[in-house]
Amino acid sequence: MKLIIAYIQPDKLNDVKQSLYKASIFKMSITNALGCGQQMGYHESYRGVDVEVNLLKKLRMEIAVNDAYVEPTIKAIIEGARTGEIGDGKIFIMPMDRCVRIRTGEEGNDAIG
Amino acid sequence: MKLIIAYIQPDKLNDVKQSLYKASIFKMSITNALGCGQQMGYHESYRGVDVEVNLLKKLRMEIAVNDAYVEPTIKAIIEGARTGEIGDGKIFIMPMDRCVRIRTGEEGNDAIG
Amino acid sequence: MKLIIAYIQPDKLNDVKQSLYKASIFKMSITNALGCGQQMGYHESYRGVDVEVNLLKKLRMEIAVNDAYVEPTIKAIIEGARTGEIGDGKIFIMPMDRCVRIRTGEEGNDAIG
Amino acid sequence: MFIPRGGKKLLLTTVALTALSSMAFAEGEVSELESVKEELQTNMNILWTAMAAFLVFFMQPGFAMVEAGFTRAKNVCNIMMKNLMDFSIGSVMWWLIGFGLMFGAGGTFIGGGSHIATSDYSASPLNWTFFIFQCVFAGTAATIVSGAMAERTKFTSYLLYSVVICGVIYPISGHWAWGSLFGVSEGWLEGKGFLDFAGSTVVHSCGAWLALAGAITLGPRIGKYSPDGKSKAILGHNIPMATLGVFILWFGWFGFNPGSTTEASSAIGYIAVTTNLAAAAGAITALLTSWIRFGKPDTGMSLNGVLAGLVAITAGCDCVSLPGALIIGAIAGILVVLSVEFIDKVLKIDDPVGAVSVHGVCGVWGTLALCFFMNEPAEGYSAMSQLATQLTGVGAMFLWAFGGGMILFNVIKYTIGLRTSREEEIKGLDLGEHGNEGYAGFQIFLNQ
Amino acid sequence: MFIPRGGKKLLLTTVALTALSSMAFAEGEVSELESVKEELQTNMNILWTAMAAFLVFFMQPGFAMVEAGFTRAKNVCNIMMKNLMDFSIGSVMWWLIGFGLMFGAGGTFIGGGSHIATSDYSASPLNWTFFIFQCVFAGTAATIVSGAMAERTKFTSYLLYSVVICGVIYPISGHWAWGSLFGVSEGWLEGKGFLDFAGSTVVHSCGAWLALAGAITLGPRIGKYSPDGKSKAILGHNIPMATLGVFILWFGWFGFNPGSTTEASSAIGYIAVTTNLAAAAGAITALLTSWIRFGKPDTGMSLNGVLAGLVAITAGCDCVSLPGALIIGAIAGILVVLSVEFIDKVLKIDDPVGAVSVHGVCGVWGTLALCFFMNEPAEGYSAMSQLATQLTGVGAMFLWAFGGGMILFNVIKYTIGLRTSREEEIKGLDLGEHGNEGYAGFQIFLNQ
Amino acid sequence: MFIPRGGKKLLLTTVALTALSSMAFAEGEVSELESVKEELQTNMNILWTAMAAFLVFFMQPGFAMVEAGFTRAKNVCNIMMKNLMDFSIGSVMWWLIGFGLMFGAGGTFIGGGSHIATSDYSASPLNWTFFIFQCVFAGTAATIVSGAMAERTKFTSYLLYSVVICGVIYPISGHWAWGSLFGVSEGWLEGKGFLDFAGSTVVHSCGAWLALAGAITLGPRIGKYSPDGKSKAILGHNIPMATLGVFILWFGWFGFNPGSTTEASSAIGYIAVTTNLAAAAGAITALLTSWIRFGKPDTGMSLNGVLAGLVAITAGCDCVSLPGALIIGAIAGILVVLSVEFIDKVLKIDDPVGAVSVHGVCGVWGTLALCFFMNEPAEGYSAMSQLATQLTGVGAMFLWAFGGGMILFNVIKYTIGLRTSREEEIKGLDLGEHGNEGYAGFQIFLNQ
Ligand SMILES: Nc1ncnc2c1ncn2[C@@H]1O[C@H](COP(=O)(O)OP(=O)(O)O)[C@@H](O)[C@H]1O
Ligand SMILES: Nc1ncnc2c1ncn2[C@@H]1O[C@H](COP(=O)(O)OP(=O)(O)O)[C@@H](O)[C@H]1O
Ligand SMILES: Nc1ncnc2c1ncn2[C@@H]1O[C@H](COP(=O)(O)OP(=O)(O)O)[C@@H](O)[C@H]1O
Repeated sequence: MKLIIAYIQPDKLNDVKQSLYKASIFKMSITNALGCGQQMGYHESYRGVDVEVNLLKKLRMEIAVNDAYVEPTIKAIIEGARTGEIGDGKIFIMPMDRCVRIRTGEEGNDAIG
Repeated sequence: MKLIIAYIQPDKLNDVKQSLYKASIFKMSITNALGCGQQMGYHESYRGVDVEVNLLKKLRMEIAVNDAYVEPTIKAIIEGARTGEIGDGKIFIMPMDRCVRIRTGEEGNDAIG
Repeated sequence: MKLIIAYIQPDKLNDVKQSLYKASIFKMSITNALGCGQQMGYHESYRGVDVEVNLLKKLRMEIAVNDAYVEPTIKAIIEGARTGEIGDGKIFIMPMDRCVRIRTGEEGNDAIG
Repeated sequence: MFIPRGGKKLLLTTVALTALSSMAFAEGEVSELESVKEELQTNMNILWTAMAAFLVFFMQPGFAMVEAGFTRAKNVCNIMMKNLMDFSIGSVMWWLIGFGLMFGAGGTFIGGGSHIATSDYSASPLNWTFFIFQCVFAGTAATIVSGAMAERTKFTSYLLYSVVICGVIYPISGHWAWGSLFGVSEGWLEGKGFLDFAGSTVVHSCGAWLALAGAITLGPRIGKYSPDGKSKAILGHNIPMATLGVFILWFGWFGFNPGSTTEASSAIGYIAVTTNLAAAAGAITALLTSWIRFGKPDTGMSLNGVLAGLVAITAGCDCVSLPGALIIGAIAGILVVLSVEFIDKVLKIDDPVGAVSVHGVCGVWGTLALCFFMNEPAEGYSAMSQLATQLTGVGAMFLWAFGGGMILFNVIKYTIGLRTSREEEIKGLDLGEHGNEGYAGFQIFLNQ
Repeated sequence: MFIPRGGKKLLLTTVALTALSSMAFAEGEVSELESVKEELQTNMNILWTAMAAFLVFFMQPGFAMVEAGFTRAKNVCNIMMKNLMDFSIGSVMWWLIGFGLMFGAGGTFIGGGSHIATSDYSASPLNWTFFIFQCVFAGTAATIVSGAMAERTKFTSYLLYSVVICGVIYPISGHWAWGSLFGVSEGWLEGKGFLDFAGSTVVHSCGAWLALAGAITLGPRIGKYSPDGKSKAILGHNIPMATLGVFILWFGWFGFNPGSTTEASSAIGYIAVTTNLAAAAGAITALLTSWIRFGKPDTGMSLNGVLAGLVAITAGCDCVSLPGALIIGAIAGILVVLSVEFIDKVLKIDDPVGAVSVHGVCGVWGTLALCFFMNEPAEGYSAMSQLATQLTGVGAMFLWAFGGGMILFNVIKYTIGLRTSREEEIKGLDLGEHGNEGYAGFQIFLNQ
Repeated sequence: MFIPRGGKKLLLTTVALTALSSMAFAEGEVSELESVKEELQTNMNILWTAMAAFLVFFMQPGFAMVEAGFTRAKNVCNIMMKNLMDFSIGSVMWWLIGFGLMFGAGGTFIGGGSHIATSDYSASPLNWTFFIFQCVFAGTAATIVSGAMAERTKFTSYLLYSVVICGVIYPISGHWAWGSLFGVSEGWLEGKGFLDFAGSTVVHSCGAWLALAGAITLGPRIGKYSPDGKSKAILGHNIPMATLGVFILWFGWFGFNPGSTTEASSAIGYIAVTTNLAAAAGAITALLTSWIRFGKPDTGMSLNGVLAGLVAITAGCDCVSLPGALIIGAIAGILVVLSVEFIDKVLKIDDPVGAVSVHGVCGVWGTLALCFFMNEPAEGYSAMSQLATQLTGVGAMFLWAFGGGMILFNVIKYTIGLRTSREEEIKGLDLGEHGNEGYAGFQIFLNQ
C-alpha cells in the first residue's frame, strides 16, 4: 500500500478529480498548503510597499492506494494537473504499512477503497 | 517508529482526545482537511441552485508513536471516533525513520513522547 | 529519498526559511496545524469563563529531499526554530519511494529539487 | 426639561392643549401665529421622530452582529435569518394587531380594537410617524430574545415566537406603561406614576425575561457544561463583528432615547448627553471589573458594559442628573459582569450573548435607580414612594414576560418542538436548518 | 397626502406659489407671517432632504457588502474598488454634466446646459441640498450594475462605464420622468402623468437593464454552467456581510423613499410605513417561496426578498394603501425568487447577486402595481388608463437603458475589452487587477 | 453663505442678537413673531446639531474598522478595545474638564473652570446639544492616534493617553480656534482671523501630530523594516472591513462638516456638496497616483484618498467654490499617496494606517489651500495675508500637539512603558493584552 501525496495548483482540483474518477479512484483527502518551489512567487503591492510572495497557495492531496493503483493514480494526477508551466506541482509516493477503516475495523486492501 | 494518520469527523475530536489520553497518548497534531470517501456528500442549496458538496470537512490527526504504541493508538482512535455510520474515517500507518526534538536535538524513542 | 515533516512555532517560519536557504534548500510546503505536546497550552478567558487551550497553533513543514540532504535539512531547521523552550517542535523523517514532477513527468533525485 | 410623571404623555398633552387653544381663538391674529407655530413644530416633530425611528430600526443589524459575533461560525446564517425574520414578521404583526392592542382605545390592562390593521391616517399628522417609531421599538424587544436562544433553537419555532411577541406579549405590557402616548387610552402602570421614559422595563426587560424563559426551556448548548457541571467557554467567532454591532447599537440608541421625546426640543441634547455618559461609564467599569476578576481586560465584557450602561439609562435618561447618569451607567457596567458570571456559573443557564444580564438585570437597575438621581425633582417628590411604584412596574413586567414566556416556549416545546436535533446542533444550524454556509471557502475548525 | 400626478413636482410648485404670494403681499402683516413660515419650512425641508441624502449615500456600502458577500473571497478587493469608484466618478460627472442634463432648462427629451458644472447657488435655498440628494440617487443607479457584472469585468472598463451612466444615460432618462422637479424644465413622461415617486423605474430599473446588458455581453463566469449547460452554484463567501448590507440598504431606503418628499411633512411617516411593510412582506414571502421550492428557508433569497419589496414599493410608496403596500411587497418577494431561478436556469444569464431580478423585475412590478392599490384615488381616476401610462414609462426605460447598455458594453468589448483574462478570473481579480489580497493570513480554499 | 472670519461664531452671535432685539421690543406684535421664529429655529438647530452629532459619533466604528482592516488578525481585539475605550474615557473626561477648558470663560490661551463637570443646562437651549456635538469631535481627535500606534502599544498606556488628550491637549488648542463658539470666551487664533470651519487643523491635525509623536516614540513594528532598512509590507487582514470603515467615515463626515453650521440653513446643502466632491476627487486621484507609481490601482491607497479629500475640505468646506473643492480634494489624493510612501520609506516611521498622512499632511494642505479658492471673498480680502494667518494656526498646532505628544509619550515610555514585550507583539496583542481571540475557529496563518 502507498500513500500518494500531490501538490497541485488550487484551480486544478476539479480537473484532477475528474481524471481520478475516470481512473476509478474516488477517495482522497485535501488540505490547503503554501508552497515554495521553482515558481518564484509573485509580487503584490500593499499600500505602495512591494510584497514578495514566495509562499504560493497550493492544494495538497493525499490518496491511499493499493500497489496496483499507484501508476494509474500518478498518471491521472499528471493528466489533470499538468499545464506545462512552472508551478504544476509534485507527487510524492510513500510506503504505507497498514490501513484501518474506523467504522468497521477492517484492515488492508479492503479498507483502502 | 510509526506515523499514524487518522481522518475523523470534526465533531469527534474531543472524544478521540479523551480516549487517547486514557491510553496515555498525549501528543498529536491536527489539521483541517476536506475528504472524499464512501460517504457521498450532501446537498446544500445556494440561492436556488443545488450544490453537491462531495468534499466533506474532516480533521486529520498525525501521531508519531513508538512501535509498542501503535495498537493502543489505533484502538483509542477507533473507540473515540466510531459511530458505525459511513464517514467515520480511516487510519493510515506509515513507517517512520527518525524523530528529532528540536529543543534538545535528542532523537528516537525519547524524542517522540 | 526522504520526506521530512517538521512542526515549528508559527513565528519561527522566517528564521527557518533563512537557515534552509543558507543550506541551499529552497523547496518546501507549509500548512497550518494545531499541536498538542509537552507545552501544556495556555489559558484564554472568554466572557469570564476560562478557556483551556491545549491545541496550540503550529506550522507544519514538509520537505522532500535526497538522502544526502537529510542531515543539512535537519540541522537547518533546528538552527532556525530552536529557542530552547518547550514547544519548539519536532522533526519526523519518513522514507519516500518516489518523487514525480508533474510538469515534466521526470522522476527521482532530479524531480525533488 | 424634567417631565415629572407619566413621561412623554405630558408632552403630547401640551401639544394637544395648544392645538385646542389655537382653535378656540381662531379669529384673532395671535391664534393665527399660534397655528402656524404649531404646524411648523409638528412638522419638526415628525421629522425628528421619523429620523429617530430610522436610527432605532438600524439597531436591528446591531443586534444581529453582536449575536453572531459572540457565537460560532457554523450558525451565522441562522442568526442572520432570525434577526431578519423577527423584525419582518414583527412589522406585519404590529400593523395587524400590535399597535391596536397597545394604543387603541380600551381598558387600562389592554388596548382596544380601534387601531387594528387600520389604513386610516387622518386623525393626526404625527400618527404614522408615531406608528413607525413604536413599530421599531416592538422590533427591538423581539430581537433581544434571539441572542439568548442562539445556536440551538428550531427556526420554525423561532418564527412562531416572533408572531406572538410583537402581536400580543409586548403590546399588552406596553399598554400598561405607555398606552396613553397615543392619546386615546391609558394603562394602569402609568396611572400609578410609573416612570420609564424610553423603555428600560417596557422594551428591554420585556425582551430579557422572555429570553430568560427561552434559555431555560431550551437548556444549554451541547458542550457548554462539562459532565460535572463546570461551565466551559464556547468562543465567539468574530469579535470585530460584535464590536461593530455594539457601536451600531450605541448609534441607534441616540434615536431610542432622545427620540422618545417625539418632539424637537432642547431635551434632545440633554438626553443624548446622559445616554452617552452612561454608555461610556458602563464600558469603563465593565473593563475594570473584568480586569480585576479575570486578570485581563476582556473585550466581550467591555462590549456588554456599553450595552449595560445604555439599557440602564434608558428609563431615566430624561430626568436624572449628569452625575446620576454616570453612576447609573457605571454600576450597570459592574452589574453586567457579575450577572453574566452568576447566570452562567451558578444558575447554569446558557445565554450565549448575555442578553438577560444586559437587558434584564440592567433594565431593572436603571428603572429603580432613577428614583435616587432626579435632576430637578418636583415639589414633594419622594424617592421611596417612587421606588415603590417602580418596583410594581418591574415586578409586573417580570411576571408577565417571564411567565408568559415560560408558557409560550413550553407550549412550543411540547407541540412542534423548540430545539434542533443533536446532530444538527453539532453540524451547525446553517447546514441543518437552511442548507447554507456562512463563510464558503474559509477554512474553519469545526471541532466545537 | 396623495399626490395625484407628477409626484413631487407639485410640492415644489406649491412652495413656489407660496413664495410668489408672499412677495405679492409683502406689505401686510399676514404676509410677514407667511414669509417667516416659509423661511422656517424651507430650512426644515433642507434639513430633511440633507439627512435623507446622507441616508441614501449610506446605501453605497450596503450595495458593496451585498455584492461582496454573495461572491468569492478572491474578488473582494475588486468589488470594493468598483463600488468606491463608481460613486466617486459618478459624483464628479454628476456635477460636471449629469445634473444639467437631467434638470437644466431644455426640451422634454433632454435637459439643457443651464446647470453644467455650475457653482451658482443663489437661485433657491434648497438648490444645493436638492443637488446632493439627486447626486446620491444617480450613484445608486450606477452601483446596481456592479453586482450583475461581478467577478469577471475589467476594472478599467468598469470605470469607463461609470463615467457614462452618471454623466449621460441616467440623467437623460431621469429627465423624462423627473425633469420638472427642479422647476425649470419638464420631461415627456411626467407630462403624460407617469407616476414613479422615488424611482422604481427611474433609478432601479435603469440600473437593472444596464446590468442585464452588461451580464449578457460579458457572458457567465467560468464554471457557472457545466458543459451540458446545467447551472452550478458559486457560493458567496460571506453571508453575514451580505446581511449587514441588506440591513444598511433597508436603513438607507428610509432616506430614499420618505426623503423623496424633499419636504418635512406628515407624508414622511406614511411613506416610512408603506416602505417598511413592503420590505417585511417581501422577506416573508421570499422565505416561504424558497422554502417551498428548495426544501429549506434560504438565507440569500430572503435577503433578496427584502430588497425586492423595497424596490417594488418605491414607485408607489406615497400613494398606495397599507394593504396595497403589503401585497406589493409580498408579490415582489415571490417574483424575485422565481425570477432569479428563471434568469439563471432558463435564460442562463449569470447575475451573481440577482440584480436584474431585484431591481428590474420588481421595479417593473412596483411601477405597474401602484395603479391598482391607490389609497385615495382622485376623482375620475382610472386604473387602466394609468396602467397604460405606466407601461409607456416602463417600456421606454427598458428600451433606453437596455439598448443603451448593449451599445455601450459592446463598444467597450470590441475596443478596450470588457472581460478579464481567463487566468486572472481563475486566480481572482484582486491579485490580477489590483495586486491586492482581501483577507491576508486567512486560509481560504481557492479551488473554485 | 460665506462666513468671513471666525467661522461659526458669527452665526451664534446673530442668534444672540436676534434674541436680544426680540427682548427689547417684547411688547410689539412683530417681536412676538420674532420670538416664535427664533424658538422654532432654535428647535430646528437643536434637531440638526443633534443628528449631526450622532453621525459624527458613528465615525468611531468607522475608524475602528479602517484601523483593524489595515492591520493583522492577531491584534483585532486590541484595536476594537482601543477604539471603544478612547471614546468612552474621552466622553467622561470631556464632561469632567475638557468642555470647560475649551469653552469655559477664561483667557485667550485656555478656557476657564466655569463649565467643569457642570450639570447646569439652563443657560441656552442649544447648550447640551452643543456639548454632545463638541464631545464627539473630541472623540474623533482622540481616535486618530490609535491607528498610527497600532499593533505594538501597551493597552494601559493607551488608556492613559486617552485621559490626557480629551481632558487637556485637545481642549486647550481647541480653545484657541473655536473658544468663542460657546459665546463666553475667545481664543487667540480666532482673534487673528484663523479659518478652520470644521477642523482640518483643530481636530485632524491635532490628532495626527500626536499620532506622529506616538509612532516615533514607539518605533516600528517588528519585521516592518529589514535589517538593511528596507521597508517591508505587513498586510492588512480585512480589506472589505477597511472599506466599510471608509464608507462609514464618509457618511459620518456629512455630520462633521455640514453639522458644523450648528444651524439648519441652506449652508448644509452647499457644504455637503463641497465635502462630497472633495472626497470623490481624492479617491480618483489617489487611485490614479497609485496606478502610476505601483503599476496597479491599489485598494488601500484609494481608501486613503477618500479620507485625504475629506480631511482637506474640512477647513474650507463652507467657503471654497465648487471647483476649489474639487481641486483641494484632488491634490489631497495625490499628496496622501506620496506622503505615505515618504513617511514609510524615507522617514522610516511606521504608521500602519497612514494616519499622519491622511489627517496631518492633508489637514495642513486643506487649511492652507482654502485661502486660494474662496467662493465669495469679502471686500478687501487678501489671500496672502489670510495664508499668513493660516500658517500661524497650522504651526501653532504642530508645536502644541507634536511637542505635547513627544513629552506625553516619552513620559509614559520611561515610567509605565509604552510598548508591549517582543513576545507579546509576535504572538499578537489579543492574546497578550486581553487573553482573547478575534476569530476563534478560523484558520489563520500567524507567521508574520
Ligand atoms: N522538495 C519539495 N518538498 C516539499 N514540497 C515541494 C518540494 N518541491 C516542490 N514542492 C511543492 O510543489 C509545489 C510546486 O513546485 P514547483 O517547483 O513550483 O513546480 P515545478 O515542479 O513545476 O517547478 C511547490 O509550491 C511546493 O508546494
Ligand atoms: N483512500 C483514501 N485516501 C485518502 N483519504 C481517504 C481514503 N479513504 C478515506 N479517506 C478519508 O477518510 C474519510 C472518511 O472516509 P469514508 O469512506 O467516508 O468513511 P468510511 O470508511 O466510514 O466509509 C474521507 O472523507 C477521506 O478524508
Ligand atoms: N508524537 C507526536 N506526534 C505528532 N505531533 C507531535 C508529537 N510530538 C510533538 N508533536 C508536535 O510538535 C509540537 C511541539 O511539541 P512539544 O512537545 O510542545 O515541544 P517540545 O518537543 O519542545 O517539548 C506539538 O505541538 C505537536 O504539534
